[in-house]
Amino acid sequence: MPSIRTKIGPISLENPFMLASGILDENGYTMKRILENGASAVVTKSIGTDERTGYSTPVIVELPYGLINAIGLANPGIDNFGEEIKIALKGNRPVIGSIFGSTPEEFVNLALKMENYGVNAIELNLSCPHVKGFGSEVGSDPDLVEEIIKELKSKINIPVFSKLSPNVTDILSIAKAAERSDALVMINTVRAMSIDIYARKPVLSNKYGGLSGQAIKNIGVRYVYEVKKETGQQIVGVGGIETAEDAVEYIMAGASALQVGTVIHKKGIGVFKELSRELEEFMNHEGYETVSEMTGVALS
Amino acid sequence: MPSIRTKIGPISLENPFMLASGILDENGYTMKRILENGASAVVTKSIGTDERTGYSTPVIVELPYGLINAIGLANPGIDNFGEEIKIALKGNRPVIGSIFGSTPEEFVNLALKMENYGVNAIELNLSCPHVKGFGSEVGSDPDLVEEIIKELKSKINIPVFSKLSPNVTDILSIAKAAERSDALVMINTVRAMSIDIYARKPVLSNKYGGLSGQAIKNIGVRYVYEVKKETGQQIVGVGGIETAEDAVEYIMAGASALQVGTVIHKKGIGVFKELSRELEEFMNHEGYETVSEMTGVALS
Amino acid sequence: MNFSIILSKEVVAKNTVTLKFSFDKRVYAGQFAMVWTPGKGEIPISFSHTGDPKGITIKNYGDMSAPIVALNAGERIFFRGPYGNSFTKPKDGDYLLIGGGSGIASLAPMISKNAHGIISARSMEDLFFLDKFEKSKVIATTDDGSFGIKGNALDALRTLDLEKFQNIYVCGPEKMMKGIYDYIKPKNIAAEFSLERPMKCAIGICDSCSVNGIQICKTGPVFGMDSLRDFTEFGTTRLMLSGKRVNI
Amino acid sequence: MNFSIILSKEVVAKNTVTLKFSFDKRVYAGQFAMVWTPGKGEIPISFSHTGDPKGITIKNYGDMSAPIVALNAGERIFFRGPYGNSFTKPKDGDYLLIGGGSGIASLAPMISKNAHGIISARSMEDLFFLDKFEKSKVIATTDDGSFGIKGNALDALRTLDLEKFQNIYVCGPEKMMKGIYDYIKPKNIAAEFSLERPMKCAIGICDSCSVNGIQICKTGPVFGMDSLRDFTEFGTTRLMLSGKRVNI
Ligand SMILES: Cc1cc2nc3c(=O)[nH]c(=O)nc-3n(C[C@H](O)[C@H](O)[C@H](O)COP(=O)(O)OP(=O)(O)OC[C@H]3O[C@@H](n4cnc5c(N)ncnc54)[C@H](O)[C@@H]3O)c2cc1C
Ligand SMILES: Cc1cc2nc3c(=O)[nH]c(=O)nc-3n(C[C@H](O)[C@H](O)[C@H](O)COP(=O)(O)OP(=O)(O)OC[C@H]3O[C@@H](n4cnc5c(N)ncnc54)[C@H](O)[C@@H]3O)c2cc1C
Ligand SMILES: Cc1cc2nc3c(=O)[nH]c(=O)nc-3n(C[C@H](O)[C@H](O)[C@H](O)COP(=O)(O)O)c2cc1C
Ligand SMILES: Cc1cc2nc3c(=O)[nH]c(=O)nc-3n(C[C@H](O)[C@H](O)[C@H](O)COP(=O)(O)O)c2cc1C
Ligand code: FES
Ligand code: FES
Repeated sequence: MPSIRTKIGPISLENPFMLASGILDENGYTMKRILENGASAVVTKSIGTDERTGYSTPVIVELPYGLINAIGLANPGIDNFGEEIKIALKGNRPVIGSIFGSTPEEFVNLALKMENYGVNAIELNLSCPHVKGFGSEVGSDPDLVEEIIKELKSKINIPVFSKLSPNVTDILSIAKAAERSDALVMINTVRAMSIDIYARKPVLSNKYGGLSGQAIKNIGVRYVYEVKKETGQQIVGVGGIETAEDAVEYIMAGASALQVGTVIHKKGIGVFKELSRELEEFMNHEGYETVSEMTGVALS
Repeated sequence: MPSIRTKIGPISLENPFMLASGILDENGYTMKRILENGASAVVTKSIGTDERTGYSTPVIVELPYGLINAIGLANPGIDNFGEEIKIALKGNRPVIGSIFGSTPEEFVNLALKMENYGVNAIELNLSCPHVKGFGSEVGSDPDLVEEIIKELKSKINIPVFSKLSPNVTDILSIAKAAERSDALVMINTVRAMSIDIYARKPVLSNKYGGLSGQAIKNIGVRYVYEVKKETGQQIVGVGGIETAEDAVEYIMAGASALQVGTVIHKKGIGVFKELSRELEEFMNHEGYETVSEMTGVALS
Repeated sequence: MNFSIILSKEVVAKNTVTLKFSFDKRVYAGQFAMVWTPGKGEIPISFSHTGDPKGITIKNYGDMSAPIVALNAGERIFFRGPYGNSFTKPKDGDYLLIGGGSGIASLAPMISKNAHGIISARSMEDLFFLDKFEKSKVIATTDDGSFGIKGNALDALRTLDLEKFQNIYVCGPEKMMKGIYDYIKPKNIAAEFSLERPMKCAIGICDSCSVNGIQICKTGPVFGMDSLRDFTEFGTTRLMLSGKRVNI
Repeated sequence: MNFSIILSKEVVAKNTVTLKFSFDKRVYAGQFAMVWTPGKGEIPISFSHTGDPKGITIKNYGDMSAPIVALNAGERIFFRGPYGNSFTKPKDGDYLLIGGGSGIASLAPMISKNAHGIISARSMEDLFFLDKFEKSKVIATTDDGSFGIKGNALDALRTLDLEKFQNIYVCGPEKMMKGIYDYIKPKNIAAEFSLERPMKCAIGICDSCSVNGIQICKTGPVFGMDSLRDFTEFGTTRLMLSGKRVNI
């Protein structure tokens, strides 16, 4: 029997399938339930310093091949999130705290509080708007990314993952700036828009949103492959994973673990167990013993 | 009866639907046939200075929601392309010559030859690899883009369209650099990869390719909207248009005309007449008299 | 997003209207739509009419409901859905519908000859759909006593002999539903509750409507007594739109 | 991309093999697959066997065919398809198949008791599938005269009384097919030609296989006499992989 266990940084996972940030991970009970239903870890909703209601509705558009969302970083603020983490940790599998900010100090402050709440790792959401420059994201400024991670690594003891945005010209310079991270997480959503032609208006209240799901899978695979090839970093693959085949595509491109989000819309949370079972079958069929044996095989 | 005629720069079009560059536009007879079957104009395959066989096969991956291609700028070289243009022009509708290069001089040389062959406009494919810097595309270097267009506008008499790549952090700086163009064409394909998990290898011989079709429609709409809003430039929308509804989404985002490519894979070249008919029906139903009346209505 | 042309608008109570429109998907009692006013927001609203034409009955509570209430016949109503599960069909025999506030809207498709009702509202002018029941089978309650029993739905419920009902269906403010749940729990009666929580996505991914890990928008909104027993969050705490946990 | 395990490999002529494999889609005579050797390229190859198992018969011409010819039973063969249209079913009565070079591979599924054949090749060692015909019904030609008639398919065709055939099916090098087309055009006989042009996409979008605006990979590869009449490019010019137009 092959083993679908994997490791990301120092964190050991029962299977490669974690819950991606922003999907069903605002309420501690939901995270706990998802951990009990086969996710090997959950990443929390991205949490910032202050409470934010997020954008007003509509915040989601359903497409035949994915979703566009503009939740607008709704979150209770770090100080109100401890109880949810406490509940989630009862799921007895790793809880990864996602945080967003715009300065190194803010990230450090958030991470320290997360660490204090008992999360097993920090994931940096580098896709929020960058205030110093403007128009673009924190994650498109390599110097800032490098500084944030350097600061964090010196101040906290749990692993730090950096989640990169695909909305950049040159992913490699960002990936290199983030090289002190314990792992890179790719990809976040792709900027997109949906217009209702009968209402003659963008559907989302924020107009712009992030495309996730099937539509972005091959964009994600490309980023994972390119970054793995050039940096050798440990990578968590995310974006449009719906089946074990999709998962294997990411693994062969270089991912050591995976996150899934949008597929839950189609398949419900049963998808975690389904993915694990299908992955095991695939490995059995193809003669792989471990996930790490498959990782990056398409690179050679 | 509403009119689906439109104009892009000084070029008058019977309907908004042109053939996009790279799809069925290498052979003059094919372009002629497509013009005779309802396309309001054709954009030729992108032509460079020298003959190129392109990447070896596989050059295409079929996905449920689009294609990934890596044709590799196969082209006969500008000096061998005159006959195809001559044949295409017998279609009696505008033929737009797409060209690619890496320096302003090269673009000017190509454009002059295209003009000489009798094309009605030039479309600059700014997505080919940039030699000076590396890793990225000509179209991600605003200074170079500006210089190319300035040079061209001073040397040729037909309109110049700039086709922009979506693989950039900051589309607005590129759009502004291209503001002397008669129109902006958006978007080219999105970099992507497909791995065959049973072969354990990327499918495309070039490994990386460009994603087109449905999957990128809402990415394209986003670029058109954002650029129209910030620059007011005339825009040709392209990317994943399969139905008149898709077309209207682009038009309401700010496009004055459209290009279609990948949909031909699903629907054949009959799609041009179908799109025109459906658009007319939509306009009739919604009370629009002209395309320009719809252009950009979602911006307000 | 779907849209339909509004066929008719009827004021059914203070600030409360029923809008009817054609929509050719099958809709079951208890299901809801996300109704969008372009530029103004999107909110969950139950189908109060599931036949042909379909209809919703909506009260003007605030910024997002007001523009929907303001729509007129001939205008477009934009919505996505139907979403959620539905009430199970009542067995033969009598059954009871308990609607608090606009809650009666989602129960309206269940009204029939065999239906008994308790409708509670703040005041007389807020009551609606009383007339859809046989007169002798419906009790109204108002907080201010301006009509019917002065009190709430639970006060009315206590006056009834529940033995005669095959099923009880409840929709209203969570506090009221919790009170009813606690009251009937020891009585071993089949009952279903339609829960309301803030909803953003309505497709089970944003977590804003979850109760003990279950997404009300997708697995619910209708839950039986057994499910509710496991919901420690039911009637106690909920997350606000920001995700901040507050007491109910 | 599909893959199958190769069930058997048979050498049928010099550098030419038939590979059989299971593939549970319906395939019609005349259709082809794009066969991929990971890391080595992808080429169009006709199905020479359309029953169960399916099969292809392929000659080692160069860089992309060589690794396919080198595959062995038990190994994986990767392909996409089937693509293209197919030959129309022969009417009752006798019909003629004319295969030049590996062209006979695509005609092979049509071989039956009523089939007559002309098979042409460079040399004796290049001939294959002769034995699938009734001995009296097949003529071989070789360029070097090492077997059968010295000459080409057209030379053989001239020796036959075409009146007795309900249909003629042709597949081979374009020059040969043009010769045959010109020969039979005045005779008013139903004939179908399977065209071969360089193919990249096989799904009708890259334009590399087009003839007078028609994509061979999608509308073809099989065309009747009427279509060919409109193809001014047929037998005269074609585009190379770069798109450069050259004479045939
Ligand atoms: C599944 C589901 C089905 C629903 N069906 C219906 C329906 O059929 N008809 C209908 O009118 N409403 C229905 N609602 C409630 C409706 O969605 C809300 O009333 C609406 O979101 C209010 O938005 P708003 O912006 O207008 O008010 P807000 O600005 O959000 O609220 C204004 C004030 O009203 C209060 N308020 C809001 N909603 C309610 C409520 N339901 N009861 C009491 N006080 C409230 C708020 O607390 C606030 O004080 C349903 C809700 C859910 C989750
Ligand atoms: C629709 C279609 C169906 C086909 N079916 C079959 C089939 O069933 N069996 C099969 O063996 N081939 C078939 N072919 C031809 C096959 O695709 C080519 O032989 C192959 O692409 C050669 O690739 P290569 O890289 O091996 O050779 P290349 O390196 O491209 O060619 C090497 C040399 O061989 C010559 N050559 C290549 N192909 C041919 C040819 N077909 N005839 C004569 N000379 C040639 C070239 O001109 C060159 O000189 C088919 C082609 C098409 C378009
Ligand atoms: C509704 C929604 C909310 C999201 N919120 C966040 C977030 O808060 N932080 C973050 O890093 N990513 C967020 N994402 C991105 C996902 O974590 C993930 O990167 C992306 O959706 C691609 O994966 P998928 O296709 O499996 O959903 C969100 C995605 C969705 C669909
Ligand atoms: C097979 C193929 C080849 C292409 N070649 C070119 C090209 O040579 N030059 C160019 O500017 N765009 C090229 N494109 C991009 C298209 O013109 C278009 O921008 C893109 O496919 C999105 O539109 P679509 O989804 O309608 O195909 C190509 C696209 C495809 C699918
Ligand atoms: S409203 Fe988003 S999960 Fe229910
Ligand atoms: S092979 Fe591409 S169009 Fe036929």
